Amino acid sequence: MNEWSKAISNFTTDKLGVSGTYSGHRGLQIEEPLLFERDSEGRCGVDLPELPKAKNRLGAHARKGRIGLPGISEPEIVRHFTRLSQKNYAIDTGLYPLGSCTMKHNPRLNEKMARLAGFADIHPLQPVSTVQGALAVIDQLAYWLKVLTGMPAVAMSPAAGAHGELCGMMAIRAAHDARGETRNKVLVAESAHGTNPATAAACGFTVEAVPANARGRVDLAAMKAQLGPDVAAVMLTNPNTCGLFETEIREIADAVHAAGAYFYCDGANFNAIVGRVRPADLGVDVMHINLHKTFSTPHGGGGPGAGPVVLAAALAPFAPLPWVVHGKNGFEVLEKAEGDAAQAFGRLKGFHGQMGMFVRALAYMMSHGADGLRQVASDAVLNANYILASLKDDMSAPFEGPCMHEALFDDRFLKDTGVTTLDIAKALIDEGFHPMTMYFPLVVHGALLIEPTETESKATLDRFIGVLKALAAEAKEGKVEKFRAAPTLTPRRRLDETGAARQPILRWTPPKEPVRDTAE
Amino acid sequence: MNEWSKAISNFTTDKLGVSGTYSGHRGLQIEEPLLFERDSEGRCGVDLPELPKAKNRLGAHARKGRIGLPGISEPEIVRHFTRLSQKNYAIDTGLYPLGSCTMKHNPRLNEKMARLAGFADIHPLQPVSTVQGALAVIDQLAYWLKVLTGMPAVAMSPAAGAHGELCGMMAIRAAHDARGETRNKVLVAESAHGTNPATAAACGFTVEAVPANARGRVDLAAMKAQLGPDVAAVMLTNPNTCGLFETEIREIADAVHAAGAYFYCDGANFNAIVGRVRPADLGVDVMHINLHKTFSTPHGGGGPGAGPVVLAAALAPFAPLPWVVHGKNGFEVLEKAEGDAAQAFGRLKGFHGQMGMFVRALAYMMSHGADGLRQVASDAVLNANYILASLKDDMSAPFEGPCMHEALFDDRFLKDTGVTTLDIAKALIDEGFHPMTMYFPLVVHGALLIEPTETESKATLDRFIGVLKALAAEAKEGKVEKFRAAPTLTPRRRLDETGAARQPILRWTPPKEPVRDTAE
Amino acid sequence: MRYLPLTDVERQDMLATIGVPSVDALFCDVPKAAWRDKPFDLPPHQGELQVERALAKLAAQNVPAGSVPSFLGAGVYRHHVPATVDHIIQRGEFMTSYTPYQPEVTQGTLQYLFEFQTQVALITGMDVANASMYDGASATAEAVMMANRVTRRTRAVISGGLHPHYRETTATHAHFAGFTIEQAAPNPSVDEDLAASIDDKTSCVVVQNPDFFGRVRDYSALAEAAHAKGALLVVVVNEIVSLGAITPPGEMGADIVAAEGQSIGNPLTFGGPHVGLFATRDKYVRQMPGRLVGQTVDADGRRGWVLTLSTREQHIRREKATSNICTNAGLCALAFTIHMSLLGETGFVGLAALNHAHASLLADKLAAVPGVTLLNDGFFNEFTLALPKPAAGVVEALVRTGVLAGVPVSRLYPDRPELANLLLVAATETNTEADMDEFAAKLQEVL
Amino acid sequence: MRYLPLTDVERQDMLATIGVPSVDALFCDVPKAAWRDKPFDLPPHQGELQVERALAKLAAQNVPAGSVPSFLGAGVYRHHVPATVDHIIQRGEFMTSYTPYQPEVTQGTLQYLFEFQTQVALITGMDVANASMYDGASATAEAVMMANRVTRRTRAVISGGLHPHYRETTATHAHFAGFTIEQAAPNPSVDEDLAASIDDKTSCVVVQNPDFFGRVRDYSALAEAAHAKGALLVVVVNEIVSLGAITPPGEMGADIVAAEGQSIGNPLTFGGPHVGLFATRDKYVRQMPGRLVGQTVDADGRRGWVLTLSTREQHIRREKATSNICTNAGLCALAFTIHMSLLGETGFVGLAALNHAHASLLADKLAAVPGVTLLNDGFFNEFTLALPKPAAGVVEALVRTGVLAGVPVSRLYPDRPELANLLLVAATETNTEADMDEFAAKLQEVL
Ligand SMILES: Cc1ncc(COP(=O)(O)O)c(C=O)c1O
Ligand SMILES: Cc1ncc(COP(=O)(O)O)c(C=O)c1O
Repeated sequence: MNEWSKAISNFTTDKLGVSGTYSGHRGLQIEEPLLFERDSEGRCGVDLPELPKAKNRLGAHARKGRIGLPGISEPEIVRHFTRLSQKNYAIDTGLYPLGSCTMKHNPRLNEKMARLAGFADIHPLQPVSTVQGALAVIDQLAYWLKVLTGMPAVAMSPAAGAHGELCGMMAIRAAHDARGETRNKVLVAESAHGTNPATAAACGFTVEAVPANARGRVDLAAMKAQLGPDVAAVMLTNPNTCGLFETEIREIADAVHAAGAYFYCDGANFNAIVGRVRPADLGVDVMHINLHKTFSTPHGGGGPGAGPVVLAAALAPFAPLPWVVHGKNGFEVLEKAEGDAAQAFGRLKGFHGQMGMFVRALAYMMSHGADGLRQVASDAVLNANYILASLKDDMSAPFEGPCMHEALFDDRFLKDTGVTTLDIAKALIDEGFHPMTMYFPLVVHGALLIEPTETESKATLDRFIGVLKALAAEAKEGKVEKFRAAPTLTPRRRLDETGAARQPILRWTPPKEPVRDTAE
Repeated sequence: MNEWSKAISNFTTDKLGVSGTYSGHRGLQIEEPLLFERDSEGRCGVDLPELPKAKNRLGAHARKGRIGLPGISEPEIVRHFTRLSQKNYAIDTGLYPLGSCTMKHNPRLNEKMARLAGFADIHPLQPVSTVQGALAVIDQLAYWLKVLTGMPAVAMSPAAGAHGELCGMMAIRAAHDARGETRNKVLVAESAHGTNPATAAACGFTVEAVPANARGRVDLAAMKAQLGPDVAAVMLTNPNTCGLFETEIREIADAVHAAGAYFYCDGANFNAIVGRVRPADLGVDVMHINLHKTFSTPHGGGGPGAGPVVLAAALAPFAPLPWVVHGKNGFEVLEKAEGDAAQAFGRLKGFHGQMGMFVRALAYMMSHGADGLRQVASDAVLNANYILASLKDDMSAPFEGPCMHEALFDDRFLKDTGVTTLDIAKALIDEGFHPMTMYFPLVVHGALLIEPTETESKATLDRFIGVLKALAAEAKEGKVEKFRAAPTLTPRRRLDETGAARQPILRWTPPKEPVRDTAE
Repeated sequence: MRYLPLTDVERQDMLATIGVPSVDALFCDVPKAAWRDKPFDLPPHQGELQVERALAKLAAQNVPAGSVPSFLGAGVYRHHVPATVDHIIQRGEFMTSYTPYQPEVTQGTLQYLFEFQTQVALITGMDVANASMYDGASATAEAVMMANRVTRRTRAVISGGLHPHYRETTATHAHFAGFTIEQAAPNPSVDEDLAASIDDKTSCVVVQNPDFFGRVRDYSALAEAAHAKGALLVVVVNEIVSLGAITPPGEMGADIVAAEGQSIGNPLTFGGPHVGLFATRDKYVRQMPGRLVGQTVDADGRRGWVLTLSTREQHIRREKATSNICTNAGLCALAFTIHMSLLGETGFVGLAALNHAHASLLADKLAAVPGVTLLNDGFFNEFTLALPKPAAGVVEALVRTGVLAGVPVSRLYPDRPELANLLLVAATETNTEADMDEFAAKLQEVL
Repeated sequence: MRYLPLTDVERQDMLATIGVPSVDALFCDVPKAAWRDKPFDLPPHQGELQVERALAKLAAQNVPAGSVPSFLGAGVYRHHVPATVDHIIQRGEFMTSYTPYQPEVTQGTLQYLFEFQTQVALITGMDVANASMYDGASATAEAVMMANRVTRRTRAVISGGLHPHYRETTATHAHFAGFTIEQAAPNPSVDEDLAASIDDKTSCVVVQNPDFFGRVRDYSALAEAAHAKGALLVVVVNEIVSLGAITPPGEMGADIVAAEGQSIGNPLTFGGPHVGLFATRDKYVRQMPGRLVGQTVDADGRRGWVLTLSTREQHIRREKATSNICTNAGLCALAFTIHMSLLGETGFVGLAALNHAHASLLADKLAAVPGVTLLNDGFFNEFTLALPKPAAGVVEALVRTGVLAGVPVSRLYPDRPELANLLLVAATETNTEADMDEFAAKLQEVL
């Protein structure tokens, strides 16, 4: 008897219970057990070529005993994962206004390009003469990033934004070290993403928060007071995580530089200004760029990403290995700290960075061009302000004036209703929308951060706005139960996160005694 | 204002009505308007290279006025079709036991192979020297089909089963003509698929039904009585549409031949015997094979298919053009009725047949091999008999003995319950299963024809069987309302088919006066 | 075996439930004389790696049109298909679903077919279109048979400009279904006048626009002539992209349009599977072949779609059906629908303009080659050249230089020596000017 | 522009709603000095056709490993990935979804990550695994930092058999995070004994199995030695397929396993994106870096999954987090999960056996070439050859004959002349015997 039969008991011991059906399925919403519950000994989803006769050289090191992987046929595998996918919300299925994550359309052209054998089927250690096209992609992408940011250099290897932050902060420390200066403190904006302080700590810095002012920007005076000979760098995000442009950013940069520190800018929100404003013109010394946000490389389920880091001249020499450079016979790769790369601070990952993401990002840039990228920023900002203007009377906006690419609300409009930011998010799920980012940034109470991106139509925004107005009204009318119950239309309702953390079950383990076979 | 806003009124004028939401969406079940309701003038989902200067040679023939196609961006298109897809049931999402349709797993390897540039990007009229690989695919597939059926020849061009029937019946008429015989009648089994009589009629034959006997097989005596000098052919399906093997098939063939007629076998159900029994050994003269059934080529939404026709020696000379033959410099294509192909009866479609399907079918055959194909038939028959045996006491089986690849039930088990075959089908939908074929074949009352295919696991069958037992019990308990209401969990509930036929709306037309914008 | 979920243990359990000793016992109805114990003389099963190697080797024996400058048309055209199209048609919910017999769980398929029908009706300028046919050739034969039903007449007049394969397919049906066809000779040099051949036994006149030789014509007068005699005008379209640039059949008075839809959304694939388009006037709907999707409401009053007017079809009407077609070209129709919706009004019109401009450019370049004459000056994206020697040989010579030069008319009209020197040449948005110059230069060399 | 839905009319409407005259007005907070009116000096937007042409041209300047006999490994291995894998990871619901912050509408992602965690735990023989890291190198550095946290010590002992990039990555982190590492010299000829270098300040010993030179070893004794001193054993795996054939780290007493998962489900892609695997013992879970998915129940009591133990993570803990990682390798982890589930027990073990057999065959063929010696006889699918001359030159010479011969150790250890003649050679199921013979023959020629 097969584990999947047993697994049925996971959702139909109740019989016409919760699901209302015998199968546990509900029309097109189909329940699916774990892979391990579909196991049937001896079944297999692949057919391998036969084993040639050859000397076995493993001897005593040969694995003994069963691993415990389930045996499943290909048709079942396809069905398993297809069914799982249907339990997901995604950009392809609807608005995904997750603030700070820039969930924009991922073009299929980019997928096609990344799969060309010339890119997908090359080994990172092939002789460089056989990968000139790949190095050209890195070089061209680097060129676009340098022109768009106005910075002279870029480190391509970081695998994501936080990895880029690490790269940037290491370059800063290396630069100070090179000057024989020891500075151990880093000032991080109060509203910063968690990766900023975490990164600074990972580089051995102590972290000090820079407060925000009433306008949601960095408190310049306070920051100046915090600056000193022990400060290695200041980490800010611009546009910041409140979706606001740091109006005094150049004064900030000047103050940071005057104090002998470097200005790290978190570029996660670059989508708001790409093609319109160059970070170099704002006094930025180093900034990471999330290719998986601004440049639309897909990162399903949480990754992969790519976080190239643009560097000012003073930090460029310390960029990590490898470097792709122009040599006499085409492109060369510097993989050792010598020559031009003598001061490279080290290495952050294996090989040459996220080539698969590079191809996609380059295809995206070429498709948009200079004119299109400028329009990207314009439409992203326009969409966010349209939402802000349309909802500011129904919800509560903590700050005055226009926003950039995302609209921030706090939970004052829910005061005394008994309804929370979380409840609004869950009610949106029933309405067929992915919720906004909740409770971040921390500088406002019960934050709701909405980033529509430029790839959403006005009609979709109108629909979303209409629903939020209606929900806000219902909250004020005190329909608390509805909100507490939400979501009610999803494959699963609210999940017990506290319970999950109290006794963590982090993997499947074979059931002690076999579950009763309920497949009749 | 954009049509999609207008379109909202299609499902939310009711407000928290049917849908229970403001948006009309229900969690992950998202409503989607027609493409034409998403129109925004000037928007476009492609960017074209710029127009070179060139002489315009259309003159007065140039199109005037707007076509009326909607302007939609790529992100919206991806979302539109992704959402539509989510309203479908498919093999990839669950059991699809549609009798007579052989809805088996469609391997992705086959999709990958069909997309190789060497197959997908070749023009049918390229010099044959540049398409030798394509002709080799046709030749190899033909070889497999000939060996599996034991027939000496095969016509590859038919585009589907019914097209193959046409091909076969035309070959039969051509053969009679060649002998100077005029025979205008075709005997078709009562239980035959509708395409059989329709095909015979399309070839100018008059059709006479051959009755079935109490065992669900052709009534041999009756058929013999119907045979005569005016009968050109007998069309039978084997295994027949009751899922039964025609036990007297060789006697039937002998009688047909004795009467100077030909034996057309509908091979739609070849999956039951592939790799185990050769139609040639049953006395068949001509048979079509649905590559999109037995050989798993996908036919989403109703096609495409491919219906190669295997022919006995007597009919082979009449096979339609083109013929792929071995020449001195590799493969050649005979596209004219001369030489070996002098007696070819004509042509059935453009070019050389469904190459895309040929590649997939060949990949499928090579993957299974002789041993695997034999196992395919065995497992298909085993699965069907397992269902028959498991349900025969809960439902009513019209015929005795084992079945082949599909299990047929009639509606006697619903007698006096007020529940119909249709109701059972709709209740299955709520349970997450695609219904069986309903009300076909016509030889039994309220037929329920279940074809699981070999790519379903025992666990899935157990689940399906369990649900059908429970539903049969509920029907007998008289839970009529539940059945009448079903399905209740699907994106749409029962649809008004009568109304649809009474005043057909077969296309979208621009709304007379604009619908109120409900997007607030 | 990776595609088979049953294990031997399970097979034994199931046989026990059934109450037979072996699977062979389930085949007891098979006549002994037809029983074979040994497996067939064919290779054993293989893994993906091996199947891929074998098929990739065969694929490598072909010359992909995209790998060289290529100018073939004659009913199949190489266009750029956006990546989105192939991505979406491979979604399992579309690709592994079948004819939408159960509307509650196939609204996705039904809605896109309804959208497909609408798109086809819009671009052809007709009232209504069906959910697809096999291809343009079979659709043309069905059109004639439909005209026969509508007019209760059995004589069709066929233009010399109709694609030869379409002519042969129609002639084949005529021979077996027992209606007559009168075929005008193919002559690229004269503008045939078919009005004269229409009489009161004529069910329809079948013309193609642009025709096989690339000529674009106005058939309004012919439509009137046909209607005056109670006959229908059937207009065939090979290159559907042309409808973005030229007057649609509907505006010329066509009663039925039969077309090949491959150009939109579908690759060359050696000629199949492609997608047949079929459109007509409202009044003839009940004589149409093929599936039709209609709009309706569900039990809750919400808009939805269903297959409708199926009383025309074989599964209901059997020998009295309007056609024997069952499986059609659903997935290719989806590709068509997606590509067409990406194009939209501006894209479709722009694509047509681009095709015309490229062909026009190419015609000028080739006509400039000594000894080459351009036969028809009014064309869309394909035209006919008269060469100083047989076109087949020229094409063979050019292949050796790495150019797929077009289609020699003799490939389709082998028995018409008067057409032997004619070469059909097509250009689309995928041809660069460099490709064109290379073609012209090499043509000059080989002549 | 195809990716942008807004039309100018809509933009105007929206500006009116907002109450500003122009989009520029929304950028009023941008300092004038940073304001640029002219667009950037970069090419304008292009259609798919043009972008495809440009990138296909670049792709054509590379030599795909699959187009020639290829034997490179050194941390990245060319395996056959079933078509199903790439098909499913491209489903929009997977590919265009992000970190599952809202569990009610991301159960699909959460369940496969839970399945991924389980698969990784099973094959490594560990208790628990996380939802992925960037790659093997960064996972190794994180493992050392985790060991430092667990032991409250700051000195790591690193094997000479650890992949050079992993060593450099760890050393870089050590330099900046302020912990010390003691690195043994890479020496393929001696079996290093690290036990001696463990003292009471040692947080962990880091070894690789099979090691960089391909050697397979048993580290049980080292584990005991480490544990005796209160240190942890970190085992790194480059070629995850090896775990189908050799004793897993968990059975040798490993406390942390850091591995590269590319071999299962992921193409070479020039080295990225790949997927880092990270597994440990239950007792250390709260010191782990990265995301973790846990099982729970919903409001109706039905089983479901959520992200859990996030109090370890940066978005909650900020500077006190166990790591700064946020975005990880989700989609590559999905590819891993699908491929691994297709393989299952028999497939995974069979694949490993096939790899070992192919490598063993190849080793015999190459060792037979005069002047070539096989350094390590106990290996999985990769081994080290000593050549009579510098390996880099030999590889260059072989490339010119159309063979990608392997990785010269000098590519990764440029400053170690004693390793200059060493060549790392790998074989997988994708290498045919013909490839191997060609390699051997050509190697003999160029030596
Ligand atoms: C503002 C900000 N900074 C940094 C990051 C970290 O980027 P990644 O997730 O690519 O590591 C994010 C991503 O969520 C972010 O929103
Ligand atoms: C028994 C039978 N015969 C013929 C056909 C017609 O085949 P096709 O749909 O491929 O034209 C079918 C398909 O439904 C069938 O089931």
